[in-house]
Amino acid sequence: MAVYTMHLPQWKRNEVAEIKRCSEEHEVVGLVDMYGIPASQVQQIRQNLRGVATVKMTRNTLIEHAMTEMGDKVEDLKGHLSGQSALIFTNENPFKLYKLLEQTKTKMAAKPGETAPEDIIVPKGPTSFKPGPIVGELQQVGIPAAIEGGKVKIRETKTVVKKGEVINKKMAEALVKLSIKPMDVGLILQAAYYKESIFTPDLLAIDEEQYYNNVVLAAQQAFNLSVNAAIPTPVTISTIISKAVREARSLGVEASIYEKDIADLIIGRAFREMLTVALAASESGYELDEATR
Amino acid sequence: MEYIYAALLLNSAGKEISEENVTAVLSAAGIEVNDSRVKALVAALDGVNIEEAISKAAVAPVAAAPVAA
Amino acid sequence: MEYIYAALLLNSAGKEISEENVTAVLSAAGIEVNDSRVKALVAALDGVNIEEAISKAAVAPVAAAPVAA
Amino acid sequence: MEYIYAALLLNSAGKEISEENVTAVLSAAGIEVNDSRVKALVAALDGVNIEEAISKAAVAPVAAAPVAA
Amino acid sequence: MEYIYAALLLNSAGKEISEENVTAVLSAAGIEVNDSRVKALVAALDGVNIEEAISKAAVAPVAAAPVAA
Amino acid sequence: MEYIYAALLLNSAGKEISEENVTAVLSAAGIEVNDSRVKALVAALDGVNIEEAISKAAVAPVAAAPVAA
Amino acid sequence: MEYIYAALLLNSAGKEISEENVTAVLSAAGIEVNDSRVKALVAALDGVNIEEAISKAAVAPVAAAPVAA
Repeated sequence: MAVYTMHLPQWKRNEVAEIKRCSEEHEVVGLVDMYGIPASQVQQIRQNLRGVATVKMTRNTLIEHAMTEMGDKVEDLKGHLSGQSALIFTNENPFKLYKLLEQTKTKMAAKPGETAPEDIIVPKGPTSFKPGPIVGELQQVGIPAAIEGGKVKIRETKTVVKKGEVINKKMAEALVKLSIKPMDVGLILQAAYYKESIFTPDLLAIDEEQYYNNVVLAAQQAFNLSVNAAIPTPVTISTIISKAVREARSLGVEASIYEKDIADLIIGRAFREMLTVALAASESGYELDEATR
Repeated sequence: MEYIYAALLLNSAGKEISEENVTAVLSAAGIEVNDSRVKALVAALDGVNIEEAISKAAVAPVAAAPVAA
Repeated sequence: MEYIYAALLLNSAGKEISEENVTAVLSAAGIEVNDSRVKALVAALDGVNIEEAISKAAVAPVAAAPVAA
Repeated sequence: MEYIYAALLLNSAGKEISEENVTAVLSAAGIEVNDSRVKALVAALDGVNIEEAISKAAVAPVAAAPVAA
Repeated sequence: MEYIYAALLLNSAGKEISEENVTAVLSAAGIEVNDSRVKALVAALDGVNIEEAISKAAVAPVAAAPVAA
Repeated sequence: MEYIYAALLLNSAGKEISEENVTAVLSAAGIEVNDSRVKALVAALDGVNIEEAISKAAVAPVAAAPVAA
Repeated sequence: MEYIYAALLLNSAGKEISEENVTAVLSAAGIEVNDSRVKALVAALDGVNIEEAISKAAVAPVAAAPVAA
């Protein structure tokens, strides 16, 4: 393999060596897609990742060289390279890296022809524009603009592009004027090498809500099991006692066991029964007395 | 309410809710019985399924909750 | 529930809920009276504010609704 | 409520709810047993499906009132 | 629930919920007692305000409403 | 609740809820195991249909009522 | 759910939900551990407020059924 590198000029060989060094020094080597991310955003993202992950932009051919030289599993990363791949290195596990990259996404203006990642909503309220051709431009793309008190106002909140729809040129221009930035921009993890395995986004995308729901469910199951099987724990002992007490009371009331503690419950039940029958009787013409009415 | 309780008593004893029986129960409780009310009660309960009405009473309040929800 | 009906009948008639009275009412309804249950009933009701228990019972179903909501 | 708990204990142990058994359980707990209450308990439970009675929420509505109020 | 019933029986009789007492009550009911469960029960109840748990029992069923929702 | 979670873990892994297994799981979690609680857990779960017990809602705890209100 | 149970076991024992600890608990339960799932679990729970989730469960255990569905 080393033979390969020997044909490269020195600066390229240095670059390959640098990639190999970074790869060896980090737990995770990942590929991220830089397509369409303006330089200013890249700067911002690097800033957000500082201390956790490092992004290295270089030529794909050099990445391939380095991967080939390193061999083993990491070589499989090559299959995930795309036109605008960059390397990312971190010592966090790839799940955390994925989450981190999701969290560092920023909003950006839409370019004509892009697809709305979610419903694009224009909120009602004043704008900074003075009356002029802007009103017509906005109205043309279906944004309910109007002049009010010498200012351009949006009359009502409106969804102007639905999720998944393409944003046309005029709409894109209108959204820029209103400073609406619907696009999510960030590094998209294409694949990550970690501990002899390659992780792809389908594995790495974690539905935290699902985990939360499962934690709630597991806690409920534990609670139910503890109470239903009468296994006392500090958390459930009170509930278990309450359950036993309720069972005793229910039995007492159902079977009319005249015990002082449940006398009021038995009276209540008899009274309700009397009321129900009284009601049925009154529906058939029986005149109720004062106390029953 | 005494009249209704008397009817419930007879019902749970498996006795007929007749004028005689209602009157007997009320009298035993030392109550001065009003004949026309007894007649009205017996007539009104004729055709009422007391067991069903009672079972609703036991269940009703609980059942009320979901309805309200 | 017969015993409690008898007790409530007596109560609404303003009569004392004594063993004698309860037994008399039950007998009049043709019920074979179990002395122990009569005693247990009278003992259980001793000191119990029946009006209060009744008013709670009446309120309950309605009150339950907002909780459930 | 001791008497009811004794009945539930016997029931969950699969034992008959007889006067002897109830008395034995209560005595073991150091309770001075009232024969009449034992008899009343046994009589009240005669023919009752305990599992079913336990699971009924007959108690709920009354208890609800103070909470909701 | 036998072990819990035994504890509540002792509690309502005003007796201490000790391993000895719980074992005695369970045995009297003809239950083969598991020492570990008795120990676990007594340990779990240590420091628990039983009266409070009991008084809350009355309140609880109302909360059951969400089930239906 | 550690002991309960250990039981749930073993159950969902299709393993027997035995003293050895429960102890092994708890120890692996770095928990100082109380033999008596393990024994009590295993004894209490003997004969229990766990799937049913975990899915059957234990009646809402007391804290629920005020929250729901 | 084994992975979740293992995490909650550690949590209720006051232990850190780390890859090592989760793996140890699952292995002790005789479960063949999937490293990626462990990593995913740890990463996911890092963003979950477990105490809140548990307290939610305690307040409305009743909701268990629908969630499980």
